[in-house]
Amino acid sequence: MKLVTAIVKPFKLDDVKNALQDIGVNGLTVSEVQGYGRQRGHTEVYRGAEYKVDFVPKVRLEVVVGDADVARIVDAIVAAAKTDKIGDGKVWVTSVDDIIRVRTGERGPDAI
Amino acid sequence: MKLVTAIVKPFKLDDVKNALQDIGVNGLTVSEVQGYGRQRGHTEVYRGAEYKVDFVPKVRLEVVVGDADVARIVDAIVAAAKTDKIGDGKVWVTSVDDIIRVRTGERGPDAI
Amino acid sequence: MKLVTAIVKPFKLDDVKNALQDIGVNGLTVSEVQGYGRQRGHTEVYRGAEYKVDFVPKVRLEVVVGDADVARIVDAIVAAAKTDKIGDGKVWVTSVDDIIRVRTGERGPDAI
Amino acid sequence: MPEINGADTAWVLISAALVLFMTPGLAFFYGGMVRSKNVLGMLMQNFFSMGLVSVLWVLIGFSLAFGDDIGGGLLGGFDFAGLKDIHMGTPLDALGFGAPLTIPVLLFMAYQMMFAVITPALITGATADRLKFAGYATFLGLWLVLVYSPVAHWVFSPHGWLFKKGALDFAGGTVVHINAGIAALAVVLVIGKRRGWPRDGMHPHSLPLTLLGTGILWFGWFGFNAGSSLGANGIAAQAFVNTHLAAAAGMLGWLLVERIKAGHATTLGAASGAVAGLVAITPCAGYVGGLSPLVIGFAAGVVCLLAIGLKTRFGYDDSLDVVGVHLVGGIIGSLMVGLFADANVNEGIKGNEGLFFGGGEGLLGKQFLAVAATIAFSGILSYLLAQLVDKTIGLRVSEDEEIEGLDSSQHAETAYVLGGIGSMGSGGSA
Amino acid sequence: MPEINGADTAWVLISAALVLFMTPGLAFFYGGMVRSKNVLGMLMQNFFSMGLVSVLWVLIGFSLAFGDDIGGGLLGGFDFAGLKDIHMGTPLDALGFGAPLTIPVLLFMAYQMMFAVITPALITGATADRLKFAGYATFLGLWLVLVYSPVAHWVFSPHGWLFKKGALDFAGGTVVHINAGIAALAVVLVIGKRRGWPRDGMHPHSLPLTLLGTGILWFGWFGFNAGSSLGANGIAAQAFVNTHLAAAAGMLGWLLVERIKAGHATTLGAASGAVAGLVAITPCAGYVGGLSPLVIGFAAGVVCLLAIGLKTRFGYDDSLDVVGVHLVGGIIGSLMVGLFADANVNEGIKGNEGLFFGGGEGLLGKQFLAVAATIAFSGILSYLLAQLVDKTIGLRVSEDEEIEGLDSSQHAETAYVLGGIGSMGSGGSA
Amino acid sequence: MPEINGADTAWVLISAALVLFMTPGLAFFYGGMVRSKNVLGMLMQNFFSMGLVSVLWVLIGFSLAFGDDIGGGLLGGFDFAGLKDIHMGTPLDALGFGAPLTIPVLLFMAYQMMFAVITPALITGATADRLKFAGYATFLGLWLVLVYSPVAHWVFSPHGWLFKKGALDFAGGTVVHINAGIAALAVVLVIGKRRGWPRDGMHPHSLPLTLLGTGILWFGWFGFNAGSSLGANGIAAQAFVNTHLAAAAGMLGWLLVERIKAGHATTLGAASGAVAGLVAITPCAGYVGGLSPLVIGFAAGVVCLLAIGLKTRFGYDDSLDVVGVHLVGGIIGSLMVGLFADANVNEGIKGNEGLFFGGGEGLLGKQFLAVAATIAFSGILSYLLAQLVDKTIGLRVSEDEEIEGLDSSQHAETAYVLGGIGSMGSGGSA
Ligand SMILES: Nc1ncnc2c1ncn2[C@@H]1O[C@H](COP(=O)(O)OP(=O)(O)O)[C@@H](O)[C@H]1O
Ligand SMILES: Nc1ncnc2c1ncn2[C@@H]1O[C@H](COP(=O)(O)OP(=O)(O)O)[C@@H](O)[C@H]1O
Ligand SMILES: Nc1ncnc2c1ncn2[C@@H]1O[C@H](COP(=O)(O)OP(=O)(O)O)[C@@H](O)[C@H]1O
Repeated sequence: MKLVTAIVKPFKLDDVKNALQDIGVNGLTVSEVQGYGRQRGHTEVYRGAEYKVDFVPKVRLEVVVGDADVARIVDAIVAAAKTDKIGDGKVWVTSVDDIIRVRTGERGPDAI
Repeated sequence: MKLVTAIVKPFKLDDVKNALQDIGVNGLTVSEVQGYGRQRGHTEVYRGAEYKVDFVPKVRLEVVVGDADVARIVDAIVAAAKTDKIGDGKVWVTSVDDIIRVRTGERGPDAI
Repeated sequence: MKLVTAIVKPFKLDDVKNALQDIGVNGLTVSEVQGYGRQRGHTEVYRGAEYKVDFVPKVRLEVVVGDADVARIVDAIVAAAKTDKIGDGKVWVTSVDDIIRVRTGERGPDAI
Repeated sequence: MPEINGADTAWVLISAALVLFMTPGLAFFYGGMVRSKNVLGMLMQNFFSMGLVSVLWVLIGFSLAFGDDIGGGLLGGFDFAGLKDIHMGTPLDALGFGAPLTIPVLLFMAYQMMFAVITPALITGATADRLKFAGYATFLGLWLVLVYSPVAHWVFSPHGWLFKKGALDFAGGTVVHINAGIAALAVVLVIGKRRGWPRDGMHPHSLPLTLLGTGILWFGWFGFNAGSSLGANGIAAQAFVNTHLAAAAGMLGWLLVERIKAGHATTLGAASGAVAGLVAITPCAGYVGGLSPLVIGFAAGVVCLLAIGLKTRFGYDDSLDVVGVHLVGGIIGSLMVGLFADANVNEGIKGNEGLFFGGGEGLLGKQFLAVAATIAFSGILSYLLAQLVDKTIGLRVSEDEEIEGLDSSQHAETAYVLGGIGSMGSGGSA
Repeated sequence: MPEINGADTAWVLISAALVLFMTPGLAFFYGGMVRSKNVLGMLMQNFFSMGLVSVLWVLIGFSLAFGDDIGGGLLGGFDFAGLKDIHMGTPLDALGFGAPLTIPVLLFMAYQMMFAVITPALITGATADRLKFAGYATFLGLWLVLVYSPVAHWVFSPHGWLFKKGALDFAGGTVVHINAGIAALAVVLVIGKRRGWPRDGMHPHSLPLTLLGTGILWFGWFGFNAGSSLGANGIAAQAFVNTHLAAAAGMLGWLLVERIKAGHATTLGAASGAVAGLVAITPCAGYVGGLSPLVIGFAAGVVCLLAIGLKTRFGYDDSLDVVGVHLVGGIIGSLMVGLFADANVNEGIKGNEGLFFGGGEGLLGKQFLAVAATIAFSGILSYLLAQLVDKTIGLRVSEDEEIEGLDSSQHAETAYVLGGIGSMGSGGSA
Repeated sequence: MPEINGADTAWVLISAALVLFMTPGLAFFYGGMVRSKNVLGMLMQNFFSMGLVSVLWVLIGFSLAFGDDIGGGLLGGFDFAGLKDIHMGTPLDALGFGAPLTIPVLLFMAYQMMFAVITPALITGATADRLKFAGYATFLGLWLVLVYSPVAHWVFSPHGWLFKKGALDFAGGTVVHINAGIAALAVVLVIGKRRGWPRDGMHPHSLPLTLLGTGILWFGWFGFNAGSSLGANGIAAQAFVNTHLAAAAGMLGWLLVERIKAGHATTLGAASGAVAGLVAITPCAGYVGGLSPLVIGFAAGVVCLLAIGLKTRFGYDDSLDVVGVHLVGGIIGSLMVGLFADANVNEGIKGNEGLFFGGGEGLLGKQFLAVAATIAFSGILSYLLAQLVDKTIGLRVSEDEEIEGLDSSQHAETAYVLGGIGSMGSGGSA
């Protein structure tokens, strides 16, 4: 199994979630993160002075999936999260040795 | 070494933490996440209209452990987090190449 | 490629980020986490009674890097995050199978 | 020669302060309902009215509203522009009311100023999350002078044509609520919906902030309604009681329907119902008595909640329901005057009682007229002003700015930095 | 024939508004102390009292409290039910006070209404995080009519038996604080502890919100105590000074003990100590002078903090310490009247002075009686009412609902949506 | 024998309450601007002043300020220490003002107490994020008695040397704003900069909280300025109008410069500009009229924003710009009196008019003197007191405590626990 981790723009979360739902993903975990990258942060004004804020709000998705589904899922995320503007984010894949469903104790693919 | 990642119900965090303490785990990292899965979100009412909220608050634990301890730790988490209700969460295990303790520069198992 | 994950003290984030910038890292993702470890939490007073808070605020950095850069990057983080006080945190390394840049669809090292 | 009455002055002084306090209250009431990336934009739009409108009011607004009539009771002249002839020595009968004021004319001007400040601010609830600040500021100034002042003249000035006709509006059902409510609809039709509405939820980002606003509004409304008696007297007491009871009944009415309709009584519902009741009682406050405020408030709570459904049916994005609450609530109240106005409460209206209290349809007709005139005038003019500003300066932000949020795109600020990360901005060049 | 006094009317008008403002203040004071999943539940319980209690008050509560006595000074009749005979024309001596009122009777009714609103709201601090809304709403209505109105009659009405006996309660030490405090204990005994108490910390989710509530309460308390003189006079000034000094001394007392006991002076301690001082001075406000308020407030700050320890010792979950602060503070204040009441401050009590100011034990005895009677009556009746509601509608939420939190389970809302995620609700069907 | 005037009493009662409410307002204004780990520390420093200063004021401060002069108009005596001779029976001419008071002397004492409470609290904005609580508490008490009381005596007491000289300060330009502003600079020079300043951004953690504070301050300032007429009269009305207009113009001035300078009009700018205008109008409020307040407020808004740049140039960390806003704004206002004071507004100053209103440079000279004297006395003494406390108890926290934040290190509390995790504290030992 694989863990697909995606960093996307917050306002794209809904689209990504729906895209994954459509291809049968029935579970994922998201969290709020701050990103630093080519997309520069914005400038803030504080009592007439300007400050550079380096971080940009992003959303982080984690989906554990069976090996067979990785490609489809990555593609779905990329397609849904794309705005063609800098800062669209990254998707990376890592290997998962095992996964357990707490409620049932099921292990491996069945636990997803 | 392995990284054990667990998604559990927030009100179970204390129990899980204590269970891990009891079996000698002396470090872990937690964060607040939102989960989407079989456990459907709840419905909210906004000025007489109803809205479905898809995400459910969860807590995410990360524990880096020695290979030998993985099984015990996973079991301890599952046992402590279980409510037998849908939405209890997942635990997954990934491999860690190396770990360093910032303070001392120790590497590998000693750094845990 | 590797994913370097670091748990550091919040007030060190700026230093770590700058250190990574200096060695040419041009992207990373951070999030707020709570840590439990040797560094004991603090005590709070609530209407004359004392309570122990077990968790300590930490910041979590994730950087996906090419295999060649791992060592330099880990060292840079450790050097920048170090205060020699307990609770300085951990840095761990895991393997990344693949990474995609959402905007361009680039894969692998080019996507970093 | 008439004398200033200290007690009346004390009461109107604090009432004016209370009405001023309502605008921050409104800012929080609205601000809590928007998403966190737009809260500063909302607060700014409201606070800015305290700045710009106040200055315009003394320079020209007050004069257009309360200056000598330029004809037909349609508009006041420039007599008082720049506070000319409005100072400590101004005779108490200078404004031409039937009886001379018992408070300094300067104080009357200040009290009215607070009404002028909050009225256009009410509009910002409908246009939440998408106004360009420069465009808003321009619209705000134009609207105050060209829409608010004339309507205030019609109804509040003794020279106004509706005032002369005998239409009753104790504290601003037409001038404030209908006026702002219809303007809100007009502007919304010009700028269109928020991106993603109605598909996305757009939940309130901080209901405690909204409840804070509600508490301040309720508190300040005593100054708004009971202060409108311009004295510390029995009518003030009656208006005070009516205001409170209508708010209470409005809350109960809204919650009841919500519980039946959606299965839950919500805190936002409690807040919204109370405001609906307060809106509806505003024109009635000094004219009705007994248990009438319970009927008026309850009706407003129920009807306003139902009226909110209209926006989804007709597809206009009245984001925080200014139309549903202020336009509809204002109409309810203005017409209720025609039913419940009671000469035993306010002998000043003898011969002009409401239908249920010995009067005929006469008053009700005048109230209809006042409502219709305000809707027509304010609706049309507000629409044209919005179009004008939109075509020139631009009244709406770009899509990117809307996605980014008003706080960052319009004001270069972040509302909340609760964790460690966001505050790590560096540099700083004074 | 007695005349309305404008100055007194102005002062009581604003005082009534201030007291109303205290209920939102209380909501934030409590709301900041609960966990974020229960804050709306807390705010709702308080705001709802502004709705339901106000309506019940005019329909029946005021009449039971201030109507002609039905015998023994135990309860008022139905004379004023539905505001019958309470209107602008009501003669100023209609309520039977020794001297006729100098303000409209209608205003007196409104001022008392605000006391009726906040008193039951005080109870919600003890029952935090676990009340079922429908059960709470029912209890609230029953308690107001069956417990609050009678006790108000005893002490505040000239026909009341404690009033006649000469027991002194300037602004509600017994009627408001002891009454609510003992009721809080009774309800807590019926519904039991919060899940996880006392093992889990349950830290306040927003102390700034609690401090906001504290600021509003302190501000509003001037209307509560100084307004109780029902006029803009020397006694109002004295009550104003006493109120402020007791709050200040209460804060210092609490912080001192906290610093000694736990090593730190906390902001919650500053807030709690000030409230303790305000509670204790309430019955004394118009009867004591000089530096007495410093003694009274300081004592309250110290004793209330120590009294809070009782709940862990005896194992009742008085969640936000209503018993420790309002019951204990109310008792302290009511008895302090028996020690510090000074006829030079309030000549109305000549012959009924406190022990330290030329009186004997006489007054102290009456104060004991008033305290005991209130505790017995309110304690027993509140317990029975809570049982009744619990057995029928249910007064406590299920365990799942408690874990989920009141905001979501009772009101289908989320208090804060600060990040992007939570607000991603979809659909929406008006 | 002079009589208490009810109307004046009613107005000063509510004004005193409004001024008290300003201190929580200030706490939120400042609290929102600091980082979330220091917000409780800031709130505590302000609320604590409501406790400690109030007690010290009645024990000694009021007497030193308004007691009979001990010589040269420099300081009052101990006549009124512990409220000796200050009670309900105190004759209205006891303080030696030209005309006897028309309100209870006890109320005058209370009204002045609220000024004493907020003035030292103003200082805390400059020293944000690094004061040790015990050291702050000590400094607060010493400063109130040794710095505030004398300056209040000079200017507000009829026996004061500046009062006698004819320097004008209607509501505290010198006593409150310049006094606190220069003290802030002095303390900052003693304790040094925040760790990381000016390199790190240190963004405000909650601008909505800051705007809440702004709303409360604006509201309360009506009591501060219009209440200073000590009566419900024409001058109160004029002061009310001036206060509001200066705030409005200050907001516009600040935003204009900000927009030009940095490209955006910010909400913090709107708040800051309004406060700058309010500060500047404070000494002028009862002496100027017409459109003068617009000029005064606008000038303050522009100049204060520019003045803020000084701290980076000179490298002193006046964290929340107390120097830039209160010292500079206070100086602007105090000098503006010398230009705009108008005897038609306040006949009491006939023969002492401002330069633009028929007077010569006479008044302007006196104003310069008052400004200079206050700066010299308060600046030097505050510096010495800060040194004294720093060398003994310690006035600044350790670096570790500063990194940890004041909330946790000084008060053992956490301001916000919005998610589930932080609240998982366990144990709890009452
Ligand atoms: N090497 C990296 N490791 C981890 N996260 C990264 C890395 N590079 C970029 N990111 C994340 O992806 C987001 C977008 O990257 P950015 O360089 O701004 O735009 P783009 O991906 O379009 O080139 C960043 O905000 C950050 O959260
Ligand atoms: N495939 C997945 N990848 C990552 N997280 C998941 C996945 N499936 C479920 N989760 C997480 O586990 C939580 C519980 O899953 P859910 O399906 O609701 O209940 P259960 O695990 O009892 O079947 C979800 O809220 C989500 O946070
Ligand atoms: N085994 C672990 N797995 C995951 N995170 C850990 C682990 N041990 C420690 N941490 C994280 O590192 C932080 C610092 O660890 P701690 O033991 O307190 O200090 P140190 O690393 O200096 O020994 C903890 O707060 C926690 O967030």
